[in-house]
Amino acid sequence: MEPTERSVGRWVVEAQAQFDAVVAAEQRVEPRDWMPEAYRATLVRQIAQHAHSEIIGMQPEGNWLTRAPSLRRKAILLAKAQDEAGHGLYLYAAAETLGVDRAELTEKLVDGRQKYSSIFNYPTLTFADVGVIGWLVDGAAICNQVPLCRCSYGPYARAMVRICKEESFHQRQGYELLMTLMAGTDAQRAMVQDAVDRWWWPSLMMFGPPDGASPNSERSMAWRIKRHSNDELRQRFVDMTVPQAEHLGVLLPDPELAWNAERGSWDFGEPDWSELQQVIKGHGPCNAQRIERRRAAHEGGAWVREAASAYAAKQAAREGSSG
Amino acid sequence: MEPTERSVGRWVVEAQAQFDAVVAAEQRVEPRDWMPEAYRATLVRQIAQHAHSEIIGMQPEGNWLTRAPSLRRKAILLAKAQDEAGHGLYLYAAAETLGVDRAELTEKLVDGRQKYSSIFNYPTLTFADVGVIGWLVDGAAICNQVPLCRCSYGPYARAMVRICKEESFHQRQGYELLMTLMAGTDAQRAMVQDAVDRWWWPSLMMFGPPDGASPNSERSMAWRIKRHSNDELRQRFVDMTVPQAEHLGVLLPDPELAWNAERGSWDFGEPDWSELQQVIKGHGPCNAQRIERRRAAHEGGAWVREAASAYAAKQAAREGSSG
Amino acid sequence: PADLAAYCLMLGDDALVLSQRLIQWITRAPELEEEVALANLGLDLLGQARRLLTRAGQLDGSGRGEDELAYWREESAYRNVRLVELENGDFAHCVVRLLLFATAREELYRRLADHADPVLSAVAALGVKELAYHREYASSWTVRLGDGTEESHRRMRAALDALWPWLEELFTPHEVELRLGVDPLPLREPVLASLERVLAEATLPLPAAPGRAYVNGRAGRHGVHTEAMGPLLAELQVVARAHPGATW
Amino acid sequence: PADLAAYCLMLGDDALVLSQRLIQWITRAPELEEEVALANLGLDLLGQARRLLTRAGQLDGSGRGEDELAYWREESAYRNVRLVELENGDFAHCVVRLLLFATAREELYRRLADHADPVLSAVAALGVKELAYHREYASSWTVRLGDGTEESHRRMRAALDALWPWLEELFTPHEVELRLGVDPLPLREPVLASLERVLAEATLPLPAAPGRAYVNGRAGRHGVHTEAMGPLLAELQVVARAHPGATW
Repeated sequence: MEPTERSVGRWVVEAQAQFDAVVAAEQRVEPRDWMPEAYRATLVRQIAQHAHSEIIGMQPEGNWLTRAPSLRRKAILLAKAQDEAGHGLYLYAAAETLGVDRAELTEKLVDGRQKYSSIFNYPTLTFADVGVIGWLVDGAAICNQVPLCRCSYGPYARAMVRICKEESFHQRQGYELLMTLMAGTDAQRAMVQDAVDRWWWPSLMMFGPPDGASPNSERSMAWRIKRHSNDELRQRFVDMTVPQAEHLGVLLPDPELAWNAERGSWDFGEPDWSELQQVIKGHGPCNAQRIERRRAAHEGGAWVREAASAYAAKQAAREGSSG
Repeated sequence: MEPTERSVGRWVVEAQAQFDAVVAAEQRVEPRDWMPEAYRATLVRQIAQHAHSEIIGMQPEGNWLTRAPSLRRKAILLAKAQDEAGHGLYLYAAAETLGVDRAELTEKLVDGRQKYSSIFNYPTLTFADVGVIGWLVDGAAICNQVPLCRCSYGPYARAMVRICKEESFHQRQGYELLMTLMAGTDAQRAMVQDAVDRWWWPSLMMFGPPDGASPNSERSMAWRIKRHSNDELRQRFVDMTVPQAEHLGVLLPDPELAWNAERGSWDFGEPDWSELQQVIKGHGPCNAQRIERRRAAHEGGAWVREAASAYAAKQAAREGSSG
Repeated sequence: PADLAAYCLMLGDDALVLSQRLIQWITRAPELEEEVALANLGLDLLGQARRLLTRAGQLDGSGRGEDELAYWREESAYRNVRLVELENGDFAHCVVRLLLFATAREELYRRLADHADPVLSAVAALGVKELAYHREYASSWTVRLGDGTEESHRRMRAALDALWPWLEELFTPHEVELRLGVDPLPLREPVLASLERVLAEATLPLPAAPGRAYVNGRAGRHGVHTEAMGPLLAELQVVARAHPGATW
Repeated sequence: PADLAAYCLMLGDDALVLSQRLIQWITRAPELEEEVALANLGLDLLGQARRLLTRAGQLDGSGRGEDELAYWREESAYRNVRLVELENGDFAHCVVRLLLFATAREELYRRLADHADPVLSAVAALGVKELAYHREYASSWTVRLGDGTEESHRRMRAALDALWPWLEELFTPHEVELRLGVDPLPLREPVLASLERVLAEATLPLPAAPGRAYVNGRAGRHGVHTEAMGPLLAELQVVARAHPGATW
């Protein structure tokens, strides 16, 4: 029996109520559950962007894999790159539960229709950048991502649990590298300070524009995808990072940084949002380079993927005819 | 009036006599003169091989252009590479006077139908190799080439005059580099000795197989293309080089090297002809790499050459229609 | 003299780094005539670099010679614009980079030819002739490739898109330039006009992309480079650094 | 112990240099799963290299650690075979090199697993499992690419033609191996038999090309490498050498 228009209408209303109740009760929405189209679209966009960020994020640090100055650091960095590729795989798999496929998302990445985190459009210029990325960039990512472990969409939340655990490990390794360098030669200490000078402001910008300029936040909060405003997370990151910087012995490049006893928090200056805007629009120092590398790998690997498919088809045919 | 068969026959006999007389009188055969087909073919093969050697010979030293350890040495090496490209151009032009064209010769080089000097199938492993190539390889080349300045074929002889002058300059620069290194640190002296150990025997092999095993030599001598046997030139090179090695303070890696007062020459050991045979057959350390580089440049540059032709054709058409 | 030393370093590093990129073309050019020409351009730039670095070492009081400056400075002490350090691409990329750089540098040298510093003015006076040849060489290839085949046109557009955003840095004044009275901003208009003429003849559109962002306000002139710079210097410096104190 | 130290260096350098070549694939692989797998193979080889270099430094009495050996030896002191140092090509080249190396190294480790030296035998015992996985990975890609499309078949043949001539060096005994009683020549037959099986399944012909000539009787095991080795080491060592005595 075909459902009538009215029965479909009633079914949607009930499904929406069910969805709202699940979300409000902090339960998980699963792939087979009904969900509003806008919720699905928001998640696809966010998970894809997150997956792309893991994969593009392999490039700035990967730049130092072949040059790591000790074999132990080389092994650590290589294991981290491997983890990031793994994170990308989990996240693309989570996105696939929403009815998109990885190849399609990769196409959208390489032709610029989907974004990745702008932080990766800055260059890594010394080996200290590897440590600072672990400390500041992974640190900021963790601030952003820990709340996502309780995201309303089940597959994304579960992927984030695993990812956050590994990210924390990476962050500790980054900080440990910086501690080693700060206990080293003058040149090593100078490398660390220079890297902090370059990465501090871009790290703060990882939390997105100020709350007043962040249009989609409210709905994402209602859906329990997002749980804190950009400015809240930024403040949390600053408060967490300032004592770590002191312990390291590096200076954060912000003359306005000051303890505010009243708020029980650190006051800090305003990032250069115009530079961030340039980077977001594609004119950052490394935007073209990052996409080009990913595109070259993807397109250069097409013959390999085609060969694998052709072989699988031949095998299936052979098994079919012999079975 | 059509010439009869008999008149053609007589004409050829007369032309041959004329050619023989010119050659015997140490005069020059010029492009428009009649010449025996075998003479022409021998010259094409030899000049092409010589041109190819200039171009392929840019690679072993070119390997150090970006790494030359002083700006002065970088400039010297770059000027030398430029000279070699220039020598290749003269020599291809000389070959073209015999009715072949450069593109055709390049095709024959990259698909292995024509050879270049086997010496360039050895790798350059330190900056001292640059000096040793100048001293030994250019030195051996000069021994081979000086007699060619009196070659019976005019365009080749004239190209050789210019080339030999520049080669001597390169050889002096190579020797001067080695003198500098031998006056330097222990590591620099060790680099020179190591390079001499690797290049000495291949340099001796540049004169070709022993006279008994060199089938085409006699005819080339009659034609005044070649003037000395392989073994004569090899002896001349050894006699010239031994005192230079002593002056440098390097050891030539041949325990049989000894002054023969009777002959007034240096006795020396037998090169490993089986290794040379491997290299000549294409299995040397760098054969595949050298040809591949040349092939990649040639094929990778096809679109540039096509564009230049297309533009020239358009320009000609535009001038035709406006003129 | 500290400012003038810093300025000589900027210009010297531009020349040295672009020369190194040209040198990487040797044995890889599309035609033997181009091997000869690119070596020639590389030699010109290398010569300019040697004179400018030598002058910088005299002026800054450090007593460093050209080799000490070329081989023993680290990346953050190199002051070239980022345009010259970017990795080589295809021959179109080579031609476009030469066109952009040579057009701008010829214009600059023309103005520096009567500079008060005798070395800088001498480098500029000779350099203006060399750069005019470089610009001519690049222009003639730009026209041939732009107005050649469909493929060469497509490659030229891709090279223009890739390189144009790095041009702006050549016109963006550094404080040293402002203090010395050699603000490069006035070069912008004549350079763009010249490029527009060449591109028009080459049937290529003038790109409109804005310049590449700096990193917290810093770029090549402040020692903040691209990821292409580290490997370039590693290659340039490896032999010299393996033998500290040696003479070559 | 000097011979055993030299032997550990040979095997350690093979692993270190091939690991470096695999690492260069990261962010360039044809699929994310391959990024993960190649990193994994690189980590295995890097681990073997670290243990073998450390052992070499203990045995040769020099007191050098893994980093001193990796970062401060010059090219002529590196003892790897030339196969592992050749520049990366396409993914077929990567697969074929892995196939050749892993097949030979698994066979060798199997025989070294009961070597008298406890470190060497431990590396071999663990390594034989790791290399079996590497060989499996390379074999499965060899079959898929050899028996995939026309293009993949063509690329595999080109890679085999390019790499096969370097295989022989792995079976050519060095005097150190002869003195230690670890002549690699007996590996040749089983390795070729194994390769023949994989290539047959992959519909690829067994190449017949002879080995690449040595230079006056010397090759990788004697420190006489190819022109690919210098740039590889320059990259590997550049940061460490810029900071002598530093800890990382």
